Amino acid sequence: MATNPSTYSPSQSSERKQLQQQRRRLFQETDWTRFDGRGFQQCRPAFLKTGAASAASGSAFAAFGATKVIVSVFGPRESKKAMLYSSTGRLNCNVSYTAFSTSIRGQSSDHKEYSSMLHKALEGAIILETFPKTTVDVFALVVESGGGDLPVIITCASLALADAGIMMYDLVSSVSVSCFGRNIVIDPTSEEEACQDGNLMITCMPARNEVTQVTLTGEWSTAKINEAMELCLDACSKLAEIMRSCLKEAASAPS
Amino acid sequence: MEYVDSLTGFRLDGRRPNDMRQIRGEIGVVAKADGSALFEMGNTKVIAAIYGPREVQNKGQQANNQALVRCEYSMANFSTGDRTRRPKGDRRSTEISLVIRQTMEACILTHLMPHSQVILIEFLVHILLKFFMYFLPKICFLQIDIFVQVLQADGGTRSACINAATLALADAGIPMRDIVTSCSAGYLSSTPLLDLNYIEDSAGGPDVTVGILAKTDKVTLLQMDAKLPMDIFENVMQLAIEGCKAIAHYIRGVLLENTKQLECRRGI
Amino acid sequence: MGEMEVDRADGRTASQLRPLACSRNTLHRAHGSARWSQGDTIVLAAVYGPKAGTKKGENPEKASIEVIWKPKTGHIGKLEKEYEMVLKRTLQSICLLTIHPNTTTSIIVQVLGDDGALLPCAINASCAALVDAGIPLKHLAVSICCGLTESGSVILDPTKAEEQKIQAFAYLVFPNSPLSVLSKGSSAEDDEPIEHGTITSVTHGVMPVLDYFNCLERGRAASAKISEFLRRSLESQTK
Amino acid sequence: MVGLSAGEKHFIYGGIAQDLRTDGRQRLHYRPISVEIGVIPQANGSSRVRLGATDVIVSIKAELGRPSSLHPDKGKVAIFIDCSPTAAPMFEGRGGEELSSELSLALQRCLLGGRSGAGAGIDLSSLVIVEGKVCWDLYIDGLVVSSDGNLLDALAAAIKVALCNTGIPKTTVNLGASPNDQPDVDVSDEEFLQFDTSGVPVIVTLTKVGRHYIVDATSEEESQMSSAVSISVNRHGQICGLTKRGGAGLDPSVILDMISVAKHVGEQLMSSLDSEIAAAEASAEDQ
Amino acid sequence: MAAASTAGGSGGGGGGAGGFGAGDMEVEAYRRLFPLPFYERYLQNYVRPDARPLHRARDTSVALGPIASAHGSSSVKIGDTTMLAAVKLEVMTPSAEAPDEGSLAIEFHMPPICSPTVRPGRPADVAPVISKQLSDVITSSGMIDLKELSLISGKAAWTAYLDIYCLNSDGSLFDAALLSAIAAFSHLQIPLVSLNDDGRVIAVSGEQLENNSTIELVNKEKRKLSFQSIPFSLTCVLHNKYILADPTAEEESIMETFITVVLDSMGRLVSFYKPGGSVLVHSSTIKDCISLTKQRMEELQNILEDSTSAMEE
Repeated sequence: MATNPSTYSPSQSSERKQLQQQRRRLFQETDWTRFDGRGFQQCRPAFLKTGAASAASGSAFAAFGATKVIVSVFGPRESKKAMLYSSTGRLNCNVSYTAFSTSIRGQSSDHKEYSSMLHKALEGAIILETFPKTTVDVFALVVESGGGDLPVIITCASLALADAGIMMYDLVSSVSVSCFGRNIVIDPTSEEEACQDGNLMITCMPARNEVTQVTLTGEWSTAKINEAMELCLDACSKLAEIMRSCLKEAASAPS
Repeated sequence: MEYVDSLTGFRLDGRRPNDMRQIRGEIGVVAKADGSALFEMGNTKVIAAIYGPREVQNKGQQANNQALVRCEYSMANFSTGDRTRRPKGDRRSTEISLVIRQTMEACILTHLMPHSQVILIEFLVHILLKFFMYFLPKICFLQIDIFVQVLQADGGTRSACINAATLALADAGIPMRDIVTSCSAGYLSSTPLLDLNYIEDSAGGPDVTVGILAKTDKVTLLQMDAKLPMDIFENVMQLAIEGCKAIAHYIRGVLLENTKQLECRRGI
Repeated sequence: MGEMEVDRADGRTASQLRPLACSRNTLHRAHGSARWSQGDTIVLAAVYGPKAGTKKGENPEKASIEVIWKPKTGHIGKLEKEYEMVLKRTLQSICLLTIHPNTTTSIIVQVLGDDGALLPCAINASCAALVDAGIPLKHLAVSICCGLTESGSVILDPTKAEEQKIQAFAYLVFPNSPLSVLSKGSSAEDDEPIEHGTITSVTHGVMPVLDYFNCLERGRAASAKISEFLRRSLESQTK
Repeated sequence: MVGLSAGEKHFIYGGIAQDLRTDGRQRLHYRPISVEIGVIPQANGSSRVRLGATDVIVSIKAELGRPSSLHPDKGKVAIFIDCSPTAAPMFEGRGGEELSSELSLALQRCLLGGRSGAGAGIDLSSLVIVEGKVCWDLYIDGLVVSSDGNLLDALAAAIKVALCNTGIPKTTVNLGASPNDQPDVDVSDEEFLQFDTSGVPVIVTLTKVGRHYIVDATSEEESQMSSAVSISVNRHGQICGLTKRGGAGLDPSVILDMISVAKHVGEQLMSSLDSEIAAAEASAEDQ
Repeated sequence: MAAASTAGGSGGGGGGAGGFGAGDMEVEAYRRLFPLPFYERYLQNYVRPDARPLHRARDTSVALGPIASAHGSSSVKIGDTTMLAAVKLEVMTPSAEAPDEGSLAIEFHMPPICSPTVRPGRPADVAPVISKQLSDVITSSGMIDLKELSLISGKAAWTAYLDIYCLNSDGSLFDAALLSAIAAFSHLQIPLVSLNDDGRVIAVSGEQLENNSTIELVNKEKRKLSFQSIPFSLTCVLHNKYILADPTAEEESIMETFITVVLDSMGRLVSFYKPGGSVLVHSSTIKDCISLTKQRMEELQNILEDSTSAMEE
């Protein structure tokens, strides 16, 4: 194999940089159309399916536009390390990317930041008291990354947990918005994420009207936060409806 | 490079060959620790914190009939001129951790606290068998953790860490045989030099680090990583021992001052 | 094609093996050890165990076998992982695993020299080391490498240079069992005697199916020689 | 880490409910903050901030680097936080890594703005020397020396103070003959440029204990929290970042409420920091 | 064939289970506790618990192009075993020894989602072994002519990175991985490239071609790989005299002897892999396995053809 470092990937060139700068300029304007033809407040088509991997206790597959995620849930099972006794169960999360998930190859493997974010987003929704001394493992694999990865991972993981029969207070759904100048754009793609001015991600339990996780980057005024949060919460509850119908469908289907 | 000016006999930083850098010790810098101290030798600045004696955390490590002493040495990212990315866990840190641990272990009266007997009262409530009360003597082994953190490294971190650890152990009230102090000396430009700084240390000449038990005048630590004729080595080592004694004198002063303040606060 | 026609760099005939050497109990700390060499391919195997307990995921009702491969230089890679796996499965099939349930036996294989046929050499060394450690075995196993040249003839025990030149080769492991502890009954079910069976086969390179059978046959014939050598060297050292 | 008896827990809850915490503070009061600057001489800027028994040191080093291809007109900033085992024995070995990376991430989120660079607390374009070629890489290293809760606020304050103290060396550029060459940069030893820190936000963490939320929680109080929201506020009252810790869910209206409280508290914190910085600078000049 | 005589040939488990009639215990419990006797009861009737005859492989499906961002991709299902493979091409300078050849880099991954036994941070033991076997089989079978991956002799050549992810593991991993690798390579569409002014190779999009007809393409003809011979594999587990083709994970764990045969489309043997296991494998068994693989090869060829035609429609 050639070990010469003079490598390049065919799609990465100076043109692309220019394109990105153009886009950034474009995003600053008040009126533009999104590249996939969506409106600002329109989410990508969501496809959800449970039971993607039979080896797991529960699993789910989610495809939001180009973002494709598989989550498997194992357990409740024996805790890996002989940890101290715990009257509540433990949750263990891991997020990894495939080698071909992003445009530049080889940036794969474990994603520590997302693993801990996933943990924080889910732990408030799971009734840990129902499986004392044991661990539930939630493993996510991002097959293709097309923007808004973390919200898709969280949504998919909550569906997989439901599929595995883990007790939860409510389904967890998650949506993010990007902010460009004065515009707020829901469910951004990775192209949009690359030039966003700010991002707000909300993870919530819609039926309980509780936010389990929220992150915000960039500079926001309170009014804009208000607007963005409302948008996210609305989308979250709609997403939860889709999740619910997906679960109902799986339950009613002949096994 | 000339490390000692041939005319004046002064070193690069203006010291004479057997001058030590300015030293400063401060007790109680980490509020949450059981004992802590800051020690400065010139620009070298380290913090030591003691946690314990407490129950052994890792049962596999417990030693019989004596307390377990552990030590971890870490360097802050900003402690050296160039940024280091790995603050701990590399070979050098592991080696220094071991050196400090062995040195401090020698002066701590570990046999005085092999284990303590804790009477645990456990209530076992059982619906069918009503009440049971157990009195279980439980042996719990003890460990003492010494954590040293280098804030600035300018040569002689090993010695500074040991001095800081001594102060911190005293602050934590751990019974010790004696106070251990440490100082280094080198041999550059045909002159024995006391308390090398970073530039002198990285000159690659011999560097003798000595640790002594001050009262009994016993050497507990002696390290050198170069070749040196026997008679010169003795001179250099003697110089380092003198340095140790000076530090011991200072440390004793700091401890006395600290005790006086404690007395004051308690109103004795 | 006659075997004399093949030209080998070291002047061997096609079915001639390199000189074999085996010494046992070469390490003092190990429970059993052996050094096996075939020409310049030299492997040192050490056996530790049986130690109490098995790793998680292993069947506690049986003894567990663990193989650790130490290459001559550098770190362990995919090739070494494959060797470990093949070696482990091969040794599992010759050990009487039910005698020491819930124990682990570790075999550490240190490569001292690699001049072709490395895996067979390691298998032979491990087998001798297991005997040295007194681990109960069903029977001995002997391993051989058969190479297939471009012209379609079979050469045995190729050197590294030959391995790189030839079209394909097979690592084969055969049982050595005329004096096996297995009762005759179990092999009576089948028509062929047990020593005609194959324990392990790993091949590299493309070959016609018929040539594979040819390799099997030639390997089996040669394995008798290695068996004989192994038995002799074991007997001489037990006396 | 913090083992509390039922009585102690009750005491903490009760105190917070009655707006009189165990150390005598009210719910929205910070502990006394003490600031030192220039504690690390070999760094370009450094500070030590003590918030009660929480003690952090931040050092800032500037090194020459290359701007990223995506943002040729901006310098780079990297934030690393290290939790020293002196602060707590559980940070021993690799035990502090999880918290360290969590703190680093939260600070990056609050200080560096969005992906496009908008809303960054640190003006990255002032770090560029030659566009697309040379820029300053700012390494912000934080060390937690002693920990008694509210590390994030203390670290953010320390970074703000350290940035005020940071001098970036003046540079003179000799452009190479062809535009593709890497230009020569002379770094001055004497002249330093002061850094514009007006946009650097502070972080206010609101910790929910029982039904109320408090600022600047001690580690005892943190052990009883159900969730905590860290909000970064800048001088213009804009929100620059937000992260949530703790599993329990929060009603969206509570979050909005917290944001407005944080804005108010952040203002006070910022002014008290400003006066502390001024005092520290004055005392540094005296010496 | 006297089915009864074979039941006694099993290990100790067979004797222990003798006391339990099928009616004494729930079927699932019996299956968990005494897996070998459970299987033997089925085997006596030449059928498996999933209703397959012994020599039949599970339902196999191949879908091409599931990963839009890759140059070639496929997903393969053999029963419940699911593989996802994607090929990405990158331009590299070829090595000095082979200036007009490209290179292949094949990696097999078992992410923690695929099986309860794989934990994050610690790769499965078998993953590197299967990785190695796949590279060996694909390189030695000569399926891909590395010269077809060359762009400019000595200057530029493609490196094909094939990453195979096991999404669900239920036995016969190697077979599924090899099939997905072949499918991904057959779906591979090599992008058009041209030389820019600096002499560097750059990608050309269809749009640019229309606008600018002066672009000189380096690889106008070489858009698809032509396969010399395609390797196909079949794994069988052996138990006494029974040969079970295409085992599930359960079968692989109960029966210890397994054989993987790889044949190429010209009928030559690419690999005969039998790591350890029972000794009683004779030439007749070997011949049986090889002929089963031949049958399987025909099935797989049809499945591959169907998937390609489904893609084209």
